[in-house]
Amino acid sequence: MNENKLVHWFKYASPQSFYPLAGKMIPWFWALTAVFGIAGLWISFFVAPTDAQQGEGYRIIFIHVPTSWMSMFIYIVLACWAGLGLALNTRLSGMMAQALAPTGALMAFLSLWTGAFWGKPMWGTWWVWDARLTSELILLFLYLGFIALQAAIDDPRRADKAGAILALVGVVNVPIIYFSVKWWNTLHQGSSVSMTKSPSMATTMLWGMLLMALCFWMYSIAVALMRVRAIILEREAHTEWVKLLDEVKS
Amino acid sequence: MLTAHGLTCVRGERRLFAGLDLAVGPGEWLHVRGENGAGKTSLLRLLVGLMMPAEGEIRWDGTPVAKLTDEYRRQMLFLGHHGAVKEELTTLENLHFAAALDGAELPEREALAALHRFGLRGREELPVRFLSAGQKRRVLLARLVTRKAKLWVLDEPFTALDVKAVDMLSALIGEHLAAGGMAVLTSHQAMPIAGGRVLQL
Amino acid sequence: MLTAHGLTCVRGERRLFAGLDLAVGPGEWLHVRGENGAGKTSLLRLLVGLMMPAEGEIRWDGTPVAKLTDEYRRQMLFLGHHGAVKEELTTLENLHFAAALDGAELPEREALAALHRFGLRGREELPVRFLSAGQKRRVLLARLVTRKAKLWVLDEPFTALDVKAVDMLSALIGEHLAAGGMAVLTSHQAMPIAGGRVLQL
Amino acid sequence: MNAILAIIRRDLLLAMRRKSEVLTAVFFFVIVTSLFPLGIGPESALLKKIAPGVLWVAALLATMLGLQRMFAPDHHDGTLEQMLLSPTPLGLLVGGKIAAHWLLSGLPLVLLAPVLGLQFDLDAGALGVLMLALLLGTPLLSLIGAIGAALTLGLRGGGVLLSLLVLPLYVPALIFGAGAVEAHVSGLGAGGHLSLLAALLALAIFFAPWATTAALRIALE
Amino acid sequence: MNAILAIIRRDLLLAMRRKSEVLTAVFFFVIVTSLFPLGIGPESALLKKIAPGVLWVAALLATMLGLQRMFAPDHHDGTLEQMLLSPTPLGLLVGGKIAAHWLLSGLPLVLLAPVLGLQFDLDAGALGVLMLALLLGTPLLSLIGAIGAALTLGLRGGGVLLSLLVLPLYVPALIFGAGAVEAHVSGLGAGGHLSLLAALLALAIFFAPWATTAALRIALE
Amino acid sequence: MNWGSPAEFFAMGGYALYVWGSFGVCAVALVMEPILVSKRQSGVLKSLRRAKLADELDEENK
Ligand code: HEM
Ligand SMILES: Nc1ncnc2c1ncn2[C@@H]1O[C@H](COP(=O)(O)OP(=O)(O)OP(=O)(O)O)[C@@H](O)[C@H]1O
Ligand SMILES: Nc1ncnc2c1ncn2[C@@H]1O[C@H](COP(=O)(O)OP(=O)(O)OP(=O)(O)O)[C@@H](O)[C@H]1O
Ligand SMILES: [Mg+2]
Ligand SMILES: [Mg+2]
Repeated sequence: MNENKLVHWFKYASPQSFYPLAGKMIPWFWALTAVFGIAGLWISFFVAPTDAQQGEGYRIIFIHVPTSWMSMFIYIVLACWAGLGLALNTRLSGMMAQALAPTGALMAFLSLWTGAFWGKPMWGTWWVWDARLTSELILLFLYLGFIALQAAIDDPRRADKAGAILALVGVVNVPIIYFSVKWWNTLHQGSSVSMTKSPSMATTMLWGMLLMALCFWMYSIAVALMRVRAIILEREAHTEWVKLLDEVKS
Repeated sequence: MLTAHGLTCVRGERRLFAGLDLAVGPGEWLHVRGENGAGKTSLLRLLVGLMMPAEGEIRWDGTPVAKLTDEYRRQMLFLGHHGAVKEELTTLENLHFAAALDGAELPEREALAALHRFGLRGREELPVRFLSAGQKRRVLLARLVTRKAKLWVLDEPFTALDVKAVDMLSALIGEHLAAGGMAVLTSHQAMPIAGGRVLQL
Repeated sequence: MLTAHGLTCVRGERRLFAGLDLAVGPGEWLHVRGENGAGKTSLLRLLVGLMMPAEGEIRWDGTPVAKLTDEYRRQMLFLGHHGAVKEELTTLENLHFAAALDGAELPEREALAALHRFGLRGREELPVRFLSAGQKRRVLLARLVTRKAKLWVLDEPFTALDVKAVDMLSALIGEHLAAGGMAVLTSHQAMPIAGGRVLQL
Repeated sequence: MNAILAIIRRDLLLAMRRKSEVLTAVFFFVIVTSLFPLGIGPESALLKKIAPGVLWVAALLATMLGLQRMFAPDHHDGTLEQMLLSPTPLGLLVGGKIAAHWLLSGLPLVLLAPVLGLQFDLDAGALGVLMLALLLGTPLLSLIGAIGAALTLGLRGGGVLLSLLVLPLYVPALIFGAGAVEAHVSGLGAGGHLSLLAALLALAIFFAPWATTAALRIALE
Repeated sequence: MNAILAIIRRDLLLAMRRKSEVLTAVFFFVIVTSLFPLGIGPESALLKKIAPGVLWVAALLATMLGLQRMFAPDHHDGTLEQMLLSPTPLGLLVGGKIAAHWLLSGLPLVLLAPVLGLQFDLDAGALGVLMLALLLGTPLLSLIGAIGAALTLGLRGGGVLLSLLVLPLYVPALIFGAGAVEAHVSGLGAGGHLSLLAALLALAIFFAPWATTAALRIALE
Repeated sequence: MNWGSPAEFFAMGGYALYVWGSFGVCAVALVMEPILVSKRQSGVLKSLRRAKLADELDEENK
C-alpha cells in the first residue's frame, strides 16, 4: 500500500480526528433516517395493499425484516472492526465495536419481538422452535455475551482485545449455528408457514422493505456514531485534546 | 546486557513513569525503589515482557526483546509477588514441574540440593499447603538455584522471610553477580547486598 | 487487660507452641516474633477467638473470652494478613460498610478525617482496585482510627507500606498506647515503637 | 437490623459495580431453557409437556451457579473473618447475605419465567402457577444453597463439590415446584403442591441460617 | 512435546490430590440426568424420547462447570505468568491443559453415558451412537470452553459470565450430538451427524488453541 | 389508499394489537436509544467540565 495513504487512513483512525468528523456526519445520517423512514412507512401503511391471506397483520414485515437483517449485518460489521483492531492495533476499532454492540442487540431483540407479534396471529403461538427464530435468539445471546464481557473488564484496552476475540470466534460460529439449527429443524418436521404473495404485491413489498431497511441502516450508523463519540470522550478524558474541545471549554 | 530506552508505562488512565532509561551489565544489579504504587512491579513486568510499554524499547544484548522472545526467556527468570507454587504438590514436585514447564530436565540430586540450601531439608515430600508463608517463599526461591538464568528479575524477594533467610538469599544473589549474572530487584527496605545502583521511581 | 495462661496450639499434627503465658495491660504492647512458621499468626487467631486453643485459657479483664464474646469483640480490633477491603467499593464506602458490620454509625466527617490521616486525600471516591498494594493496606489501617477499640491485634501491619507510612503508623500506635490502649503485633523487622515486650516463639 | 440492611445494600451495590453479575443469572436461566428444545427437538406438544420440569431444573441450576460466590469473595478478602469477629450476631449477617442472593438471582427468575413459559406454549393459568411456585421455591433454593456454600467454603474442588451437596437437597423443591404446574395443567389443582412448598420454605427459614452460621464457623477455624 | 506431557501429568496429579475434583463432573452429570425424571414424571415413552437431549444437555453443563477451574488456579498462584515466560510455546502448554480437562471431565462422561442411557431405556445401538457422539463432542466442548475460560479469566462475575459466553457456542455440538442419537433411533442413520461433529472437532482443534492463547495473553497483560 | 377512516387505520383490520404492538415497541426503542446515548454524552461532558474547573481552581490556588 502507498505509504501516504496509510498515514492518511491512520489519521482518521485516531480518536482525536474521528471525534469531530463523526460529529459532522451524525446530522446527515439522521436526515437520511427520517427521509427513508417516512417514505418507507408511507409505503408500508398506505401503498402496500392488504394481503389476501394475512389481512393487515402482514404489515409487521416492514419492520421485522429490516431489524432481522440489521441484527445480522451489524454483527458482521462488529467482527470486522474487531479483526481490524487486533490486526492493526488501532484504538478506534475497539471503540466502534463497543459502540455497535448495543444497537445490534436492540435490533436482534426487536426482530424477536416483532416476529413474536407476527407469529401469534399467523401461527397462533408467540414462539416456535423454527430454525430462523432459534438462530436469531442465539445471535441475541452472542451480542449479550459480548456486552457482558466488555462490561466486566475494567481496562478498556483489554476489554477491546478480549471482545475482539469473542467477536471473531462468534462470527466463525454464526454460520455454523445457523446451518446446524436449520438442519436440526428440517430433520424433525418443520412447523413454519410460508407466505403466499401475489406478484404485484411482491414489488411494493420489496420497495417498502428496502426503504425501511435503509432507514434502519442509517439509524444504526447515526446511533453508533453518537455512542462512539461518548466512548471516545470517556476513554480519552485525560488527554489534552479533549480538554481543548469547545464543548468542554464552555 | 539489559538496556531500556525512554520507557513509558501507562496503566488505566494513569501514567506511572515516562522516558525511563536503564542499563544492567554483567555483575551489576539494579535496586528499583519508590513509594507504594510508584510503578515498581509494573516496570519489572515490562522488562520481562508480561506487559508492553506504551513507548520506548527494551533490548537484550542490543536486540529488541520483542524480536527474540524465546532466546530471552531462556536466559531470564522472573519471580513476582505471587507464589507460582501449587499448594497440593510437594516441594520437590513443585520444583520438577517448574523445570518441565521450561522444557528442561531436573536431576533429582540438583532439586534436593536446592531445597536443602533453602532450609527445607526434611520437607521434600510435604505438600506446600502445610508450609508457612515464609517457607512457601523459599520453595519459590529455590528455582533461583535449579534454573540457570543470566538475568534475575525479583519483585520484593525478601517479603515474608525471616532474618536467617534474608542473609542466605543475599549471599546467593552475591554469588550470582560474582559469576557474571545480572539482577533487577525491588524492595522497600535497604538491601543487604554490596554494589548496585538505585533507580528511584 | 488481656491475659493468657498455658496456651498450646496444635495445627494438623504439629504442636506449634505449648504452655505459653502472656499478659498485656493498658498502655502496653507485645511484639510477637519468631521464624516463619513459628506460629505467630496462629497465636493471634487464638487471641481474637478465630481458633480455639488445644489447651489453656484466654481472659479479658479476668473473664474467659469464651464467656463474653460480644463484649470482647466490641473492644477488640483484629487486622490480619488479608485486606478485608472490597475492591469494587470506594475507599469511603469500604470504611462505612466496615462500620455498619459492627452495627455502628460512622459520621462522614470522621471517615474522611481517617482517610486523610492515612494519606488518601483525593481518593475518597476511587474504587479500591485502582489503588496500589500499599494504599490498599492504608484503607484497611484507617479502621484503626474510625473504630474505637481498646485492644489492637495486628498481624504484620507494616508489610507493603513505604517508609513514610511506617512512621505514621508507628506514631498512631504510640498515641493509642498513650491513651491507655493495648496492642499485640507481629513483625519480622525491629519495631519503631518505644516500650513493648518481645514474645519469642 | 441495621447491620442486616447494610449487608443487603452492600451486596447489591457490589453486584451493580461488577455489572455483569446482575443479569447473568437471568441469562443463564434463559440460555439453559433454550438449550433443551435444541437437544430434544422442536415438536411443540412434547415441549409443552416437559416445560415445567425444564424451567425448574434451569432455575435450580441458575441459582446454584451464583451460590459459589455467596461467601467466597468475602472469605477470600478477609471480610468474613471480620463478620465473625463483629459484635453483630453472625446469624443476622448471614440472613442479609441470603436475602441479597435471592434478590439478585431468585427474584429475576420469578419475573422472567412467564416469558420463557410462553416459548414453551404454556397458557396464562399455568404461567401464574409457575410464577407462584417459583416465588415460594427460589428463596428455598437460596436458603438451602447457603448451607452448601458455607460447607464447601475454601475447599479446592469447591464449585463442583457444592453442586454435589446441594442438588440432592433441591429435589423436594423441584418435585413440588414442577409438580404444581403439572397438576394445574392436568386439571388437578396446584394447591397441595404449593402449600407443601410453603411449608418447606418456613422450615428452611427457621433452620438454614443456623446451619449456615455453624458451617461458616467451622470453615474459618 | 515433553512440556505438554508434563502439563497433562501435573494437572491429573493435582486433580488426584484434590480428590473431590476427579469424580464430581461425573456426579454432576449423573445428578442432573436423574433430576429430569423427577421434574418431568415417570412416563417411560416420554423419557425415552427426551433422553438424548437430556443426556447431552447434562454433559454440556457438567463440562462447563469444570471450565472455570481450567486456568483460574494457575492464574491465581502465578503459574500462568511463568508459563507465558517459559521458552516452551504457550500454544503447546494450553493444548496440554485442554487435554487434561478433557481427560478429567469429558472422558468419564463418555464412559458413563451408557449406564445413564439404560435408565432412559435406550437400546444397545443407540447407546453405541451416544458414546461415539460424546467421544467426538466432549473434546469439542473442552476446546470451545477453553476460549471462554481464557476470556473470562480473572473477571469478577467469572463463572456465570463464562456460561453466557460459552453456551451459545455449544449449540452446534448439542444439535449434532443429540441429533445423532435421535436419527439413529428413528432409523435415519447417524452417519451424517457424526461426520459433521468430526468436522467441527477438526476445525476447533485448529482454531481454539490459537484463540485461547491470544485471550490468555490479553488476560495477563 | 387502503383506509376509509382513521378509525379503520388504527383498527388494522382486527390486527391492531399485533401491528401496533410491534411498531409501537420499535418506535419506543428507536426513540429511547438515542436519548440514552445523548444522556451518556452529556454526562461525560459534564464531568469533563467539572474536572477542568477543578484543574483551573488548583492553578489559581498555587
Ligand atoms: C420471533 C420470531 C421471529 C424471528 C426471530 C424471525 C427472524 C427472521 C429473520 C432473521 C429474517 C431474515 C432472514 C433472511 O432475510 O433470510 C426473517 C425474515 C422473514 N420472516 Fe421472520 N422471524 C420471526 C417470526 C416470523 C413470523 C411469525 C413470520 C411470519 C408469519 C415471519 C416471516 C418472515 C418473512 C416473510 C421474512 C422475509 C424473508 C425474506 O425476505 O427473505 N417471521 N425473520
Ligand atoms: N486500571 C488502572 N487504572 C488506574 N490506575 C491503575 C490501573 N492499574 C494500575 N494502576 C495504578 O498503577 C500503579 C501500580 O503500580 P505497581 O503495582 O507497579 O506499584 P508498585 O510500585 O509495585 O507498588 P507496591 O509497592 O505496592 O508493590 C498503582 O498506582 C495503581 O493505582
Ligand atoms: N494442617 C496442618 N498440618 C500441619 N502443619 C500445619 C497445618 N496447618 C498449619 N500448620 C503449620 O503451622 C504453622 C503455621 O504457623 P503461622 O501461620 O502461625 O506462622 P507464622 O509464624 O505466622 O508465619 P509467617 O511468618 O509466615 O507469617 C506452619 O509451620 C505450618 O506448617
Ligand atoms: Mg509491587
Ligand atoms: Mg503469619
